[in-house]
Amino acid sequence: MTATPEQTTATQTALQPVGGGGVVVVERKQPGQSYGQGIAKGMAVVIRHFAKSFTSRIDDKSDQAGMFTVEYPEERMELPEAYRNMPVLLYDDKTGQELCTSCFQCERICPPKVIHITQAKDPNTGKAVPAAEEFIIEYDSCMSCGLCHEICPFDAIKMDHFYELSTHDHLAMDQNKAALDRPISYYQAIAPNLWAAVEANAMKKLQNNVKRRPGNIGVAPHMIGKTQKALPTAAAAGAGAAAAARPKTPVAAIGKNMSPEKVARLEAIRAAKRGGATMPGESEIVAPSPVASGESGLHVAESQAGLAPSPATTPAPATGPVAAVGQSMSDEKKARLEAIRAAKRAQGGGQ
Amino acid sequence: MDFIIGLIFWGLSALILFSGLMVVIVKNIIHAALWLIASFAGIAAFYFLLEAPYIGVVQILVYTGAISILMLFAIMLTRQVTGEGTQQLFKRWWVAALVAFGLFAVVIVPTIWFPRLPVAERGQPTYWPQSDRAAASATPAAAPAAQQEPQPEAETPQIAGAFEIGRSFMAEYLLPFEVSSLLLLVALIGAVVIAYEERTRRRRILTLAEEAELRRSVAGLGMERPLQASAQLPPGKSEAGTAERR
Amino acid sequence: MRSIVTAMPLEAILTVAAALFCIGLFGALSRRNIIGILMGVELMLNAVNINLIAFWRYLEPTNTSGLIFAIIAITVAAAEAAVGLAMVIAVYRTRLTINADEVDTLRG
Amino acid sequence: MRAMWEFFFGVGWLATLTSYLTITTAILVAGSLVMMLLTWIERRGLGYMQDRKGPNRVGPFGLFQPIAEAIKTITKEDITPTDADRWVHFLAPVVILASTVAAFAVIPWGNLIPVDINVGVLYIVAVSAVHTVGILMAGWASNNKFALLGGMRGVAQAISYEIPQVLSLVSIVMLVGSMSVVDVIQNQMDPYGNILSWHIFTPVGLLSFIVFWIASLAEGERPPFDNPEAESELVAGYMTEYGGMKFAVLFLANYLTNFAICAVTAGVFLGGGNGPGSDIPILGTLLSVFYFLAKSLGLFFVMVWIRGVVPRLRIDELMHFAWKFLLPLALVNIFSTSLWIAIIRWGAEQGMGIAEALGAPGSIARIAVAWVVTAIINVVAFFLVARLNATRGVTTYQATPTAV
Repeated sequence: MTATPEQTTATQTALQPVGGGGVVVVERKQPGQSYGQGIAKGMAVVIRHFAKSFTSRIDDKSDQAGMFTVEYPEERMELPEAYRNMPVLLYDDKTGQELCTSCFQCERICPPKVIHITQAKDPNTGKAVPAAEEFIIEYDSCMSCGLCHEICPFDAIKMDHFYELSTHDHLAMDQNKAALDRPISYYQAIAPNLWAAVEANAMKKLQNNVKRRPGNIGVAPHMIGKTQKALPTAAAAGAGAAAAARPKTPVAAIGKNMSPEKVARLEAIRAAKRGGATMPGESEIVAPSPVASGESGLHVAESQAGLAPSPATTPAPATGPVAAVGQSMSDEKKARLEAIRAAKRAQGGGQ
Repeated sequence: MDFIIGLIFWGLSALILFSGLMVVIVKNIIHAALWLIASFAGIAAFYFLLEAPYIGVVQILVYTGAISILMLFAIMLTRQVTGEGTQQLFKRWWVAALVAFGLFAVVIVPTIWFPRLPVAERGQPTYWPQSDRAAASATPAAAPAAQQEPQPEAETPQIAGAFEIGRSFMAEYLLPFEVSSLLLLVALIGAVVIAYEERTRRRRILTLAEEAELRRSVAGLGMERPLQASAQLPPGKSEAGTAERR
Repeated sequence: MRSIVTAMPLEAILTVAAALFCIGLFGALSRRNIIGILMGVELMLNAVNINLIAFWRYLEPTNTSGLIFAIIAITVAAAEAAVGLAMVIAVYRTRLTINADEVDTLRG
Repeated sequence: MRAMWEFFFGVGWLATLTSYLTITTAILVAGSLVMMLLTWIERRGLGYMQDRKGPNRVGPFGLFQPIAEAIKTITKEDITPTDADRWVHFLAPVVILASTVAAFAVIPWGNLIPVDINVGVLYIVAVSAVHTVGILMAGWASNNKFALLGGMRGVAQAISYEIPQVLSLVSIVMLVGSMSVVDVIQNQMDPYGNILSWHIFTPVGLLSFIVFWIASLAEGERPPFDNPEAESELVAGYMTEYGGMKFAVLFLANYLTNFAICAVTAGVFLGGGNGPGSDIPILGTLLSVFYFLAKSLGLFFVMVWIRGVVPRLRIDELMHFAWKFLLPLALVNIFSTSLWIAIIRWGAEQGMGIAEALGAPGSIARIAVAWVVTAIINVVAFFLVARLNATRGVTTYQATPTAV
């Protein structure tokens, strides 16, 4: 087939062109002479695997041999904490209070648009309150991307570990709020480290929202009967992180079991709010600043989310708003932040 | 026992003759080859029935397993598979039929009506007794069946089998054995030589360079594609198959 | 010991073999396809072999001559088939046909 | 069996017929059961070799999995392609299965011998060679290019590997002096129950075993010689257009062939049902069946083991292996077998006056000399043939730059 077969010798280097036709010669080194050692080696390896499969299991990922089968219905693999399958809503164990404030961020970010929220309204005033009347997720179309869980500013929506969802009935996979509600203790059990981080960062954000829910609004439906009983006891005992958000008066909320630093943090936050309440007039003037008004609502939400979950770094109000703003920030951004903070202070004081 | 043997005999005869008939009259040549295999298998069973198991096994090994496969391969290599639309028999096939039938008639008459063979009556041992063999071979015509004594079963000599065949191939039939092995060797070499196709004439896949060279020469000579190969090639597709191992 | 010798007359086997031979003859004479002709020849050879084995069994079962004759016939048939089919392939390569009546020139 | 029937019924031909039919049925039933066991062994064994469990759900240890699959296959629709040759397509699995089952006529199950014909070894090879016809029928009748390619490959492979297979058996037949399977097994019977009397423990028998085993793997289309049904290239080869019961029949024939190969190898090289206590009147028969099955299934496990190790050969490598490696080894083995026989058995009258110096035929000194001589010849032949076959140095491939 080749035009010049004699040209290929052992001394030629690889990819040397032959003749003028652009034909190259590829050389492949043969392995050394073998009289069946290769196959013997292979058979030894295989029989070792065969024997080890009876005696040992692959537990470590670096194990070379041993049984790796997990016989599913009887045994299950240990799921990693960050495993995510389908989103669920969290509520407080003691009070039944849901963490969702119906901020619609999850509904907005959901790529397949399977989240549908109805905001609750105060039956007396007809005003919207920060709680969900109904919360529906179409599980059959959910792609488990976890964006809702990432975006939720109140850690109200979390990814469940439950994965045995197969059914013949697609419509039955639309989950309403009653089906989605899970107690915090459940999530704490499946993801203790993640929940610890949440607790450390963001629990206090609920306080204001929960305060604004009248009656049974925002309470997990199956907990409604128990709520009235649970409320006073929770208020009295003040046990648990979530319970801190519950009571009517801020002072009573500081429980006995709380760590000192947490108490200190709560005190600082409350002080800040009280401080904000003293100057409502000023905030009203600052809030509609021309820079801030040009931005979209989403942008504001992002800056809020970025600042709010880090209360430890939030400076006390006595040092003044300017100190909190980083030095590397541009003037324009500083101004915007100032405006937002002022607005928040005004809002908090108004309650 | 005789009944079963008769049954098997007639069944096998029917199989052999019917499939033999199908071999010559069926249109599709592949079907003809398959009928031929059936016929060969029936004949092998016939040999078993005739208590020649070695010949039967050789029949299976050589005819059913090798020659028929060779025929199937030859048919597939020559691409004359289905006989649809073409005439499979000569126009004057009835002459052949007449000749064949005439021969059958000529052969069958003496076979049936004038049995002159030294075969015993039904139900009696039918070999020639050892003592009579010399006399029989000396005067083959004078070996009337009636003279034979019915032999007791205990004295029935062993029917020659594979062991005896091996013995006689190494002794009195050594020359035929060597000649047939020589014949096989010659046939092997002859078949290879006849069916061998020279490498240069084989349809081959060209490299791009060779193809370009070819195109240049064709353009220079002003003639159209002298090689069949280049016409078969989609341009640029040739290099994958050209890696030849040496 | 019962066997085919006691159950069947020799003439029956000879008749079957003769019929098979004639069928093979008809095929060899009437087929256009060269491979078909070869098949007919194989049938004829097999009919002859049946005859040889039948005669051996009925007349000389202790002697091996009949068996040896049959084996050599099979050998010859195998050689014939191999060479014949090789020729068929060679003919097909030059003529692109394997019909016997179309291969009518001696020039290769 | 026949005597029993004659006792009860007294009718000669009926007794014969019934006894043969009974034996045939027993063989068929046992064969199917063994086939089920084989699929289970293959899947579980292969599973454990690959660090996983095989089928283990249906029944204890998944033993009933083959039954579940048989039910599944039977209930499937029986499909014949529109352009297929209906009758040939239908008959191909029948031919393949028939040729395989016919081989079981002479395979002894321990001391239980269905039929002892004096050309048994050759018969097994010849009859299992017929399944190539079935493969070609299946491949051609399916009217599918994959099927035809698979069929052609299967036939070419089977015909090529038949030759070293038969030639390796020739050595054993020479050693035994008979082609009867029973005689072959008897020849390995040692009065002291010594397993060293098996053929595999002689140099001649060992080389013969290697050649026969490899050639049989190719005959039975076992990996690494499963080119006729290579999944990655030919869908399922000649089985592509088969479904339902026809596929089940092909599958059954495949595993029966494998079992026949294992049984023949066990009988010819590993002493069949021979073992400690196999000559006790009644218990010995059971023991011999046990030994036979243990040896055969052990050999089948080796098949599975090889499947777990060796990747499939390319088709030209396959042919080279048969013609350039196995065939010379088998021929050399025939030569050394004749030397073995000459040294051990022959005396002055056969022209081996030298051997008389070593003692009487069959003496220890003669056996030792024969052992050494044949071992040297066979080992040298093995290394020489392997060396001649090896591709040494640098292999060059040519390609255009676009391909590189």
